[in-house]
Amino acid sequence: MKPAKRTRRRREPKNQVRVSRPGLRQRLSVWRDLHAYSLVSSLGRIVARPFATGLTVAVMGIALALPLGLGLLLGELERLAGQWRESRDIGLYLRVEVDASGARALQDTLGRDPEVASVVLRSPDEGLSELATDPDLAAMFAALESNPLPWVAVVTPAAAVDPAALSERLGALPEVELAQHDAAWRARLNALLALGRRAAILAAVLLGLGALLVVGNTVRLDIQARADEITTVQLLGGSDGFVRRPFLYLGVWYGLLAGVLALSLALAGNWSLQAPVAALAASYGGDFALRGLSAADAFGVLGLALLLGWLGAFLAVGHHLRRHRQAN
Amino acid sequence: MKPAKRTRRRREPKNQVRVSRPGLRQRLSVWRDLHAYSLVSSLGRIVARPFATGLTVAVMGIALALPLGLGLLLGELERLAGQWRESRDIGLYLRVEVDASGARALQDTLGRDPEVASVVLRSPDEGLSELATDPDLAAMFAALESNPLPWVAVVTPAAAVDPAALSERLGALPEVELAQHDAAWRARLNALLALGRRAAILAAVLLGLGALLVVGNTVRLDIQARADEITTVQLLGGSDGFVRRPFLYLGVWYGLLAGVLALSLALAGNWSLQAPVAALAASYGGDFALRGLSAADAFGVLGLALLLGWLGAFLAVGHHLRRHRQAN
Amino acid sequence: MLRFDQVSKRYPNGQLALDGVDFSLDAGELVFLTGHSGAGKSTILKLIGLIERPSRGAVLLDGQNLGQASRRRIPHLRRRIGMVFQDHRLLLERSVYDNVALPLLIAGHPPREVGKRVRHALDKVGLGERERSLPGTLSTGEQQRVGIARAIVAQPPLLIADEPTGNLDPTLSVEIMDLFLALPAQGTTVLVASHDLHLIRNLNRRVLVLDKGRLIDDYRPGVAA
Amino acid sequence: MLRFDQVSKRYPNGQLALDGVDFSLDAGELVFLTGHSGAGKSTILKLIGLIERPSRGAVLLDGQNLGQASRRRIPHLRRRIGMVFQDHRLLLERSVYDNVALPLLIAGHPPREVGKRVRHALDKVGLGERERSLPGTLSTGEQQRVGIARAIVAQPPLLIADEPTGNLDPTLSVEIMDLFLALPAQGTTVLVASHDLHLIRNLNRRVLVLDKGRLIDDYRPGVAA
Ligand SMILES: Nc1ncnc2c1ncn2[C@@H]1O[C@H](COP(=O)(O)OP(=O)(O)OP(=O)(O)O)[C@@H](O)[C@H]1O
Ligand SMILES: Nc1ncnc2c1ncn2[C@@H]1O[C@H](COP(=O)(O)OP(=O)(O)OP(=O)(O)O)[C@@H](O)[C@H]1O
Ligand SMILES: [Mg+2]
Ligand SMILES: [Mg+2]
Repeated sequence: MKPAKRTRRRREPKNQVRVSRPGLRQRLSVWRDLHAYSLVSSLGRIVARPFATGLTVAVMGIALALPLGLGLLLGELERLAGQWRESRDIGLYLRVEVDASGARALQDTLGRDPEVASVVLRSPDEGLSELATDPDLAAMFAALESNPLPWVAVVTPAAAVDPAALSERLGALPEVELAQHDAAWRARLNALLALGRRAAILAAVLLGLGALLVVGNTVRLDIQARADEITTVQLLGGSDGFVRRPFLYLGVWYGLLAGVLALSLALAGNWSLQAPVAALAASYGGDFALRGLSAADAFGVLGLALLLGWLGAFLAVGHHLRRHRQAN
Repeated sequence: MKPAKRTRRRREPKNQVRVSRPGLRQRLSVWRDLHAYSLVSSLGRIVARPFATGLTVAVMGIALALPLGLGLLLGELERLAGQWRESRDIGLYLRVEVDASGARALQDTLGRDPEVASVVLRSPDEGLSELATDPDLAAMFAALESNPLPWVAVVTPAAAVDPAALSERLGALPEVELAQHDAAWRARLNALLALGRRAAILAAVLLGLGALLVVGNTVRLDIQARADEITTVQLLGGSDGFVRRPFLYLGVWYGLLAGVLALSLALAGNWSLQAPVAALAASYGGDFALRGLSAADAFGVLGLALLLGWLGAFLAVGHHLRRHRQAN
Repeated sequence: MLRFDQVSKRYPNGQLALDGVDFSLDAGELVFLTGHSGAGKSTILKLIGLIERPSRGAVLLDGQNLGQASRRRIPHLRRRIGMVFQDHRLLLERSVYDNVALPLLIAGHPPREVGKRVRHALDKVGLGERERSLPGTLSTGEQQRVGIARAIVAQPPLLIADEPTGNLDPTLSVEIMDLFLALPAQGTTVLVASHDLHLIRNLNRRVLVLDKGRLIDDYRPGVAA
Repeated sequence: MLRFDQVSKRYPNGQLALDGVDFSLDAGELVFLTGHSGAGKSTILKLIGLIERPSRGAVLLDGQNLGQASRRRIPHLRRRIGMVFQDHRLLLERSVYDNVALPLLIAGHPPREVGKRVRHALDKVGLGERERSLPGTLSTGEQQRVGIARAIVAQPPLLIADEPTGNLDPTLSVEIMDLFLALPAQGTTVLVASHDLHLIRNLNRRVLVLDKGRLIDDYRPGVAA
């Protein structure tokens, strides 16, 4: 049997076609009418049951808000880590006996080293005032009669140079007491971030799966409650597309509303974390602030929620239609 | 009108009671039969629709697993922070010119101080070998011809003493170069933890709400699909309790299965984080390991899940019965 | 045992379904209720079954005003009324046996008794061999008979049946009517709504005739014959 | 236009509902189908409506074997058949108007035409004033008439009706039958399953009689009278 294609109308025996058949323009308007019908009937369903709709949208919205919030959090963390990681500088703590002129001489020498991009000197006074931003240490240093800090040369390696190797080479210079490159500290940060990322991915997978399940399950149960209606429409000659359309619109509405809810929740979360993050950043003397959602992000989230709603509805209706195929 | 109480059977006119009325023992057995009936019929429903049940349980299980995982994570963090915070010790870095005998003399003096509980000395050699566990620093120290580290006295304050004040007082001693109490570091840790706790509470509130919504919504949709059945049972004289019971059992089954799923997910998550946490702990030279779930925790989670399922079902059926009251 | 006292029923949409209906049934009577489509037959039965409440007047069952029955009392009242619904109202996911057993289960009968009674009721409507079937696999007439079996299984003091033979062929209709006719002898009062004027005429029993919500005739064979 | 060729139907549970049924309808004919409860009347109509498929034999509509219709073709075939269901099958959440308009909507008629046709069909079954009601607020007989209006609204080439007067009083039944009798003049072929032997006898048309799934009589008034 050949499946019926778009030409089906012409195939029907003329003597039985007593219902006037529309032309191309009218067929377009019929198509538009059908969609308008689905749109209105799905909207009507949503409006007629504010409580049920609210529940469904709340569940979906929360399911979407969580991976969204998690994603935002990870983004901020990566940004922060990036800021820290960018600093490839090596700190050279000079011997206490090296004075200002010795330090300047070293700066000149190092400035000519091809592996070094730039050298900045920090005098013991600068170091002291920097440490003094910490109230604990400030009190301690204030108690000292003389500044015990050495001169420090902050070396930025040239682009292609391995900072660890350079750090080791410079550490061997006679003027240098200690070369600090923080490789260990960086390794720890990376391990911590890897751990965070692993936990976040685990949670995101669960949450993404959860969101899809929630949408699919909700539409499935909605369909189950209307199985009779679907069967009747099929018996009256409604095609799979005709049956599917109102549910797809319903899924899209759910997705859209849930997306709006998820965005609101994410914004609220962002807002409520703003103050403690700022406090934390201030305690480190930094000026890190949560960036939040861009308009593009927001549209992306809405689009994704909409798509998810559509997909959940599509899968659920498809499953229903397939299951009830034999019976019809 | 007085509501009918347990005595209702006796109130009925005798001439219409042609159905044999059971005695107390039989009534107990009838009660048991009714429960068995609800139990079996709800189980039957679960078994007859493995796909639908699977979906519902998956949604609920994930909704439960997330706050569970989050709670576990917070617990571990608190434990870790607690370990760190427990240390109230003050490190006294003595001047370089203070030698072993000077250090021992100071230890004696401090040992008699009423604000000090105990004093432990660490020699420069001990300090060196401790620092040398960090590969970076080990290389650096190996390059030094003599040990530049001072003697360190680790002071544990007496119980009621404020470590910060003690630290300041001891820092002023002539032998002491630097008293380190890490108040700043601690403040940062606390701020970080407060931030984490705030984010976690936000997420937990959302997730807990989500779990309740999911259960309630699922049972609500389930009921909606069986509204006809409920009405019929009511028309045949089924009391609210009779109508409610199978749904309560259904909710309990859902909750139980979801609890099991949530536990499995939490265990899987715990297992998959074990390795990176161990790696991280090792990089700090510590031996921190995830503790995971105790049997008591597991039972608590199951009980909570069960209760949540029951509650969701109770609310949903109650809502349905109330809404359809006028009609009947 | 049942009395309608100037009962009117106006549905929320303004439709006046009953208008001052007044009649009473004695215990052990069998009465037919007839009238055109939309006359109000089902509405009368719904008032008795506490599915609707009267807008005016009172429905009294054994002297108790059903319109004032408390919510908690309704299930107990309903257990004393066997109802055959015009749309059957079977539980589609339960077997025929389970459907018929449901009223006994609700009333809390010992399981031993249940099996015997259910089989007896199914035999009476000629469906003894279909007890394991699901209602969806029965013909409409067979479903209607399951509904009848369910209504009589608990031997209620009052039986109300809405169009119990609407989907049955004439032979079966007569058999089912014979079943109803035998009930008063067991002490059951029976009220049957039906269009089947042929059948009703032949049985020569009391007939209430409704027209647009008004009771226009209360034909008693003893008086007219 | 419709032919049953040695059709048997055995349901999955083993029930043999039809056993070698053989008949054919010409275009523009009106035929009754009768038989006891469970004889297989609804099964015959379900085979025509592609709700079930025959286990053996072939059902041919305009020469096309319905048992082999592809899944995608089924909706188009169904749009050419008007069906009155024994259990009405109305959409309970849509108004009477929307229910009757549904086949036109599915077939894609221009909205202008729809309103006119729906009102015309509702007037024919005497429910012109109830178009805004929900099916749940109608009496069973009224619901049945909505189902009839929905089946005729698209003027299908073939109309099959399962017990269309089961819930109607005798006067209305005659009116509805008159409605069906007028359809062949418009070119519609009509097959009506019914128990109402009184009604069928008076109309003196062709009658197919089923008994336990077998066609035991094909009475044609021209031959017998
Ligand atoms: N729930 C309702 N809301 C509004 N109107 C209703 C409702 N139920 C019934 N009606 C209207 O009340 C009138 C009487 O209905 P009822 O069902 O009692 O008729 P009936 O005599 O049983 O008819 P039938 O023989 O067709 O079953 C009808 O006009 C019907 O449309
Ligand atoms: N889906 C099904 N599965 C199994 N058996 C079925 C199914 N549908 C009908 N039957 C059986 O097939 C036989 C014929 O059923 P059908 O519905 O065709 O009878 P009918 O003539 O329409 O009866 P009625 O007048 O009672 O509606 C009956 O014995 C019925 O129990
Ligand atoms: Mg009625
Ligand atoms: Mg039938």
